[in-house]
Amino acid sequence: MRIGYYPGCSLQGSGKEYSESLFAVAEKCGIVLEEINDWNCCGASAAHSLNHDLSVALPARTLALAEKQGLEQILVPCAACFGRLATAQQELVSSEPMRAKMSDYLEMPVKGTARILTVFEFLQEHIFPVADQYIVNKLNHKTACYYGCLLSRPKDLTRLEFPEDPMEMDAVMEMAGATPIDWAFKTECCGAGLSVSRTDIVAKLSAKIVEDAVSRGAESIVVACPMCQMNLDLRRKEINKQMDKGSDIPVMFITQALGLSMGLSADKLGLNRHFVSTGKVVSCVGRKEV
Amino acid sequence: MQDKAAELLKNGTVNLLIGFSEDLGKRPVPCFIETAEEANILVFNQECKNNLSVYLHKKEVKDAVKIGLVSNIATLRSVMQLLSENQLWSLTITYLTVNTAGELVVLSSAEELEAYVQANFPTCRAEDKEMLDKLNAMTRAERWAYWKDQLSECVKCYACRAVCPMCYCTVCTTECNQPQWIKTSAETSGNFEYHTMRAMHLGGRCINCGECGRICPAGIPVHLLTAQMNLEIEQEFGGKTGWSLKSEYAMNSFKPGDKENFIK
Amino acid sequence: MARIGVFICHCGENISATIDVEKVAKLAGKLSGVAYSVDYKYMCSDPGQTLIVDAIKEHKLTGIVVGACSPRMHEGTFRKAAEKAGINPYFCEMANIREHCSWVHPKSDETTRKALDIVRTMVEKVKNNTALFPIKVPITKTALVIGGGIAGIQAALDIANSGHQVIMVEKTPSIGGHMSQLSETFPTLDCSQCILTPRMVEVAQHPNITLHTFATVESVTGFIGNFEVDIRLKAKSVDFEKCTGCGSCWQKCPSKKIPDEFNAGMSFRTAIYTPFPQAVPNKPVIDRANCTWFTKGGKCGVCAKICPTGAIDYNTEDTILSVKVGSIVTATGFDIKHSDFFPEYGYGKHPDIIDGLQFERLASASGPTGGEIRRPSDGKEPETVVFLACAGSRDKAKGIEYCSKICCMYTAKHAMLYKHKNHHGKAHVFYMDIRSAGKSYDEFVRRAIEEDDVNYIRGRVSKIYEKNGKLMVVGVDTLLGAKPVTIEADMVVLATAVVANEDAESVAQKLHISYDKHKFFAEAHPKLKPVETNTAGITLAGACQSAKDIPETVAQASAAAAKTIILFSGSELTREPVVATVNRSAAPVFTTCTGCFLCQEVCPYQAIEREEIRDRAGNLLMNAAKVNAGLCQGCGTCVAMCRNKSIDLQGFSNQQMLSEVMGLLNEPF
Amino acid sequence: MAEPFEPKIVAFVCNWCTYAGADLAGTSRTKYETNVRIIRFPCTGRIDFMLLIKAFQNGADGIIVSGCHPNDCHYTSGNFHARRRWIVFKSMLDFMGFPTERITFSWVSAAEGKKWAELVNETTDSVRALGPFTEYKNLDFTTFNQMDHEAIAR
Repeated sequence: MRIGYYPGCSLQGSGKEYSESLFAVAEKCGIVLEEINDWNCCGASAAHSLNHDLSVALPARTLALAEKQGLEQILVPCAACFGRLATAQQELVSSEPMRAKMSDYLEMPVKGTARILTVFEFLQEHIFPVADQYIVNKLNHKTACYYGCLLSRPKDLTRLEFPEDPMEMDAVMEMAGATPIDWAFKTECCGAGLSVSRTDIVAKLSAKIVEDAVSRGAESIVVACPMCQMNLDLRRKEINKQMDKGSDIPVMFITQALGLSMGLSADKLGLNRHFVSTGKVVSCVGRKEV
Repeated sequence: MQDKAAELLKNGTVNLLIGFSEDLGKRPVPCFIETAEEANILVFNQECKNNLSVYLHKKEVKDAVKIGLVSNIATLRSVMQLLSENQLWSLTITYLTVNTAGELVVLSSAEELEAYVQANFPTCRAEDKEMLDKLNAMTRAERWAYWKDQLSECVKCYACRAVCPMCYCTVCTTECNQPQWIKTSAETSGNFEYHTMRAMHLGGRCINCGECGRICPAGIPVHLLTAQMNLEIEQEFGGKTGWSLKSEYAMNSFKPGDKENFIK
Repeated sequence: MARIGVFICHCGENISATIDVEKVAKLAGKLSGVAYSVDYKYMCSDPGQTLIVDAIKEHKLTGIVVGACSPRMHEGTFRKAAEKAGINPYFCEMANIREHCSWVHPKSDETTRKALDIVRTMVEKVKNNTALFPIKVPITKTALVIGGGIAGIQAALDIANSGHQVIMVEKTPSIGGHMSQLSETFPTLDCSQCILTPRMVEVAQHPNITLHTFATVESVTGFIGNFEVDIRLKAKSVDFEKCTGCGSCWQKCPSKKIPDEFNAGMSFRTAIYTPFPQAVPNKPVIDRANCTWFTKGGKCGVCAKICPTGAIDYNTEDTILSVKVGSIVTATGFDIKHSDFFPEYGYGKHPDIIDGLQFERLASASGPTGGEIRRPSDGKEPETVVFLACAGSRDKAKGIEYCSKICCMYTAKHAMLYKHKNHHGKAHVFYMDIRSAGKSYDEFVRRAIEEDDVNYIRGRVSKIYEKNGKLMVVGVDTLLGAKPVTIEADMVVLATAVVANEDAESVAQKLHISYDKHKFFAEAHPKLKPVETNTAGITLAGACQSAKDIPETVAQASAAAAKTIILFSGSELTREPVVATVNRSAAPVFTTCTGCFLCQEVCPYQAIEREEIRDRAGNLLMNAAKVNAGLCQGCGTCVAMCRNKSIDLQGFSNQQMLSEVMGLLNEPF
Repeated sequence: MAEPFEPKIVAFVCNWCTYAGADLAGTSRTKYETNVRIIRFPCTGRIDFMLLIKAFQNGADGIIVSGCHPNDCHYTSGNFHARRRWIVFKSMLDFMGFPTERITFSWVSAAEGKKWAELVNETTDSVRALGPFTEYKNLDFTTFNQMDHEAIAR
C-alpha cells in the first residue's frame, strides 16, 4: 500500500522535528512515505474566513495532484492541514456541482476520494502492527498526552471514538513504556489562532494546560499538532509568567517519543531543536521506576 | 456405485434407489431399483443430466420412505432447496454422487448434504451466462420480438413444469379455474402469462439445473427466464438458492432499505 | 343465478351534477346478472335505505351495489340495510362514483362512462361475494401486567377494581419501581414513598391480584383474548409460606459489601435481602450471584441456621408458570444513563459526580445519609452544588436526540431540596432550555429561581475536572455576557438521559411488539392509539414507551386499564371477517397447500400456523398452513405470496379481484 | 380526423393510504383526468402480479400501483413485501421485453390528494404519449370482442 504524504508549511518550518521524527520512525518500520508533488498551502487560518471557494480550491488542488499521482491514502500530520483537507474533501464528495466547479478552477479533474489519514490513524494502522519488534527502550516516566482541538474535533472529520476524551496517543505512549496520566486539559484550546497576534492570550490559555499536566505529576507533554507544540514550547517564558511556579516540562511530538523508544538518536529525532530542553525525557530512557 | 447401491439395498438402508441406467440407444435414462440384484444396471457419467429429485414428489417414491438418490450436484442443490421449503419430511434419503476427483461420495444426513453442497457449489453455466448477456445487450424491442417468437412455439405441454423439482404443488395455478388464472389454450398471450408466472414463482427458488429448457419439445430456452430472475434477486437481495437448509427465500422477506428509485 | 340490485345515488347534486345518473342506472340494469336498477336523490337517507330494503325483498335480490360515495363513508350504513332486508351484509358493495368520479371530473359523457365502469366493476365483484360472518373470539378475562412500578400498580389496581383478575410480574424482589426510590415529587414536594406505599400494599392485598415478584416473562404466544404466557419464577431460596419477614437472616448475613441497587450503589446490602424496608412483599430473597453458599460451594449457611421458621431452602430452582390471559399491559419502565457514559465528565470516576437517582437517595429520608445532603466522597456537606439539567439528552453526538422530559423538573426539585437542607449552600443549574409544561410546573421552576435563589445558567458544560479538592465545572453562559464560566463545586449532579431498559429489546421480541431505534416500545398510532401496540391486546403504560413523569404515567396506566376493561366487557370479541383462509377439502386431497410455509415469514402478525393432518390411526399425512383468525388482520400479503392460490382473503378473494379486473376492462356495450 | 387516443388506466391501490388519498382528492374537488379506474385492495401486499398481467391482457394501456409510504403501512410491512415483489416483477418484464413504463409505481398517502391527482395526470399523459398498447394485443386475439369480430369476418 502506497502512502502519500502532505507536509504543509509547519512540518517544513517550525515543526521540522515533527517531520524528521516521523520519517525516522517510518523508516525504522520499513514504511515509505511518498510526498505529493508540487503540493500547495492548505489555506489554514486565513482562507476559509476570506473566501469559501478559495478555502476548498486550495486543498482540492493538493487532492487532485494526489489523485494524479495515484495515491489512495494521504498522511496529513499537521492538525490544521488535516482539518482543511478533510473539510474540503467532505464538500467535494458530497456535492457534484462543487466537484465540477473545482475541476474547472483547477483545470484538472478532482474527485476527492483519497483517504486522508490523521497521524493517529497512521500510527494505528501502519506502525502499531509492527512496532513491537522495534521498541527497545522503555520511556519510564509519567506523560500527559495533549490532543488539542483540531485533531479531536469535529467528530465527523477526525473519526475519534471519544472526541471528549481521546485515548489514541495514550495507547502509543503506553506501548512506548510510559505511563499516560489521566488529566483534564487533553482537548483544551492552546490559543494557536492567536499565536502571533495576541501572545498574552496564548500564554494564559497554554498556562492552564501546562499547569494541570504538571500538577498531576506529568514529566513530559506529548503532542501531535505542530501549533500545540510551538505554543507550549516557544511561548514557555510567557506561560511561566502566568503560573504560580514556572515549569520546564518538555513538550515533544508523539513521533519523537516513539522514536526514542525505538532507540533512535535524539539528533535524528530533532530533540535538540526545542526551546525547553528535552534532556529529562531522553535521560529517563531505560529508567527503572517511575 | 453399483456395489454401494447393492449394499444399501441389501442392508435395508434404502428401499428404493433412483438412478440412471442405459437404454437401448446407450443414453442414460432414469431407473428405479428395489433389489440389490438389479444394481448392476446402474451407470453414472457426464451424460446423466436429469435432475432425479423431481421423482421425490411421486406417491410411489414417498411410499418407499427410505430412498437412495443418485445425484449430480444440481440434484443435491435442489434437494437442499426443497428441504428449506419443508418438503421431503417423510423421506429418509441417502445420496450417492461422484465428486470432482471421480470418487464415490455417500451422504446420509441433511447436514452432510449441506456441507457437501456448500463445498461444491455450482456456478451459473457458461452457456446460460453467454445467452443471458446476449439477451440483456439487446434493445427491449428486440427482446420482445425474441420472446414473442419463442413463446409462440409453446404448446403448453407443461413438460417444463413436470420436470422441475420445485414445481411440487399438488394443484398448480394453471389448473385453477375458480378463477381461471391462465388461459388453457396455447395462444401466445396466454403462453406469456404462463411463463411470466412460472418465472415469478421460481425466482429465488430455482436452482438453475436447466432441466426445463433441456426438456422443452419446442426448444424454448425457458430456463433463461428463471436464471435471469435468480441473478437479479441474488444481486439485489443476496442469498443463494439451495445453499442452506434454513429458508433464505428473498421473496418472503424485505429490508427497509430495498431500492425504490422506480417508485414515484 | 345472481340477482343483483344497483342503486345509484344523486347525493343531492353532488353526483348528479356531473354524472348522468339516470343513464348509469338504466345501462346498469342491462348488465348481466342485474335484476333491478334505480337511481334516487339520497340513498343514505331513511327513505333511500327503505327503498333498498324493499327492493331486495320485492325482487329477491342476492346482492346489491350502491353507486354513491366512498365505502369509507357509508359502507356500514348500506351493509346494515342489506342485513335488515334479510341478506348477508357482505353481499353489499359500494361503487365510489362521488369521491373518485363526480367530484374530480367535469360534467361529460366520459365522466358518466367512468361512473358506469365503476358500477360494473363492483357488480362483477358482488356476483362473486360470499356470505361472511363476524368472527367471534372468546376472551380470557384475566390481565397480565408486566412491571410493578407505579405504571403497573395503577393499571393493575384499576383492572382489579373493575372485577377482573390480574397477574402482576415484577423482575425485582419488590414492587415499587423507580418511584419508590424518589425522595419527594414535583411540583408539590410531597414524599414519594408516602403516596406510593399504600398503593403497593393495596396490590399485595387485593383479592383479584396475583403478584409474582422476582419473576420474568419467558414467552408469549397466542393472540388478543387468548394469550398463553410462561412466567419464570426465579428461585428465591426462601419459602414465602414459612417466612415471616422477621429480618434475622439479613441482619446476620456475613456478605455485607454488595452495592445496594435501591440506594443507587451508594450503600451496601447483604446477600439475603429485601430491597428496602417498605418492600412488598416484605420477605427476603437470596442474591445467588453474591451469596457465599452459592459462590463458595456450600460454605456459610448462616441464614438457614438463624431462620426461626426454617424458611431458607438453598435447593429451590427456577420454575416456569404457564398462565392464560386475555390482555397484557406492558409497564416495564425505564433506566437512566449513568455517569460512566460521559468521558467529558471523567466517566463518573469521581465519587462526587453523581446522577439524578443517586441524588434522590441522598435527599430521601430513607436513604444512606438519612436525608442529609452529604457528598459521597467524604460525607461533608457540599457548599456548592452544580446541577446539569441536560446530560446526554438532546445530544446527537451521544446518540440521544430526544428530550428526557423529566430532567428540567427534577433538577429544579433537586436544587430546591438542597437549598432547603443546606441554607447557606450555593446551587447552580446549567440548562439548555427549561421545559416545564405541565400543571403548576413552571411556577415550580420559578420558585426555585426566585424564592430559593438557585442560580440558573443557560449553557452547557464542556468538562468537569478535579483541582485542589474541588470539582471545576467548565461551562458557558450563553446569555448575559456570553462568556465561559468555571464554577468550583463540591458536588455535581448530572440529570442523565432517560433510556430504555437494557432488556427492552428482548421483552419486545417476546411480546411481538415493535420498538423505536432507542428501544422504547412503539404505540400503534402516535396520535390516536397512544396506548395500544400494533399487536392487538397488548397495551403500554409508562416510561417503557417514552420518558414520562408520574402523573403522565399514571394517566396512561389508567388508559391501558380502560382498554383492557373494554376488551373484557363482552364475553366474546367480534372481528371483521376480512381474514385469510387456507382451503380445506375432503380426503384424500385435504388441501391444495403444499406446506412450504414460505407464507409464514411474510405475515406481520404471526397468524399463520402449522397444522398436521393425520389419518385416523394418527399417521402424519401432510403439513399445511392454517390461519389463526384471531391474529389475522386481513392484509392479504400471504395471498399474493402463495404460488398455488391455496390461501385466499375473504372479502378480497382471488375470484373477486380478478372479476373486478375483467369486469372493468371488458365493456359489454 | 381520428379522435385523440384516450388510454385505459387501471389503478391498483391499497385501502388505507392511496384509496383514502383519492377520496381526499374528491373531497377537495381536485380535478384530474378521467382515464383512471380504481380497484381497491386492503394492502399493496395483497396485489397479485397476475392481476397486472390480466389487466394488460384485457386491454389496459397503463397501470398504476400505489400504496402507503414505507413505514406507514397499516399492516406494518405489506408495502415492503410489495416493493420487493415489484422490483423483481419489473425486471422480469423488462427481460421479456415488456414496456415497463406502462406501469407506474407510487406511494400516495391518505393526506396526498393532490399527489394522487398529479400522479393520475402524469400517468395519463405519459401513457397517452406511448399510444395504445398494441404490442400485447397483437400477441393474439386478446379480448372476446376482438375474437367475435374476427369470427364474423371469417
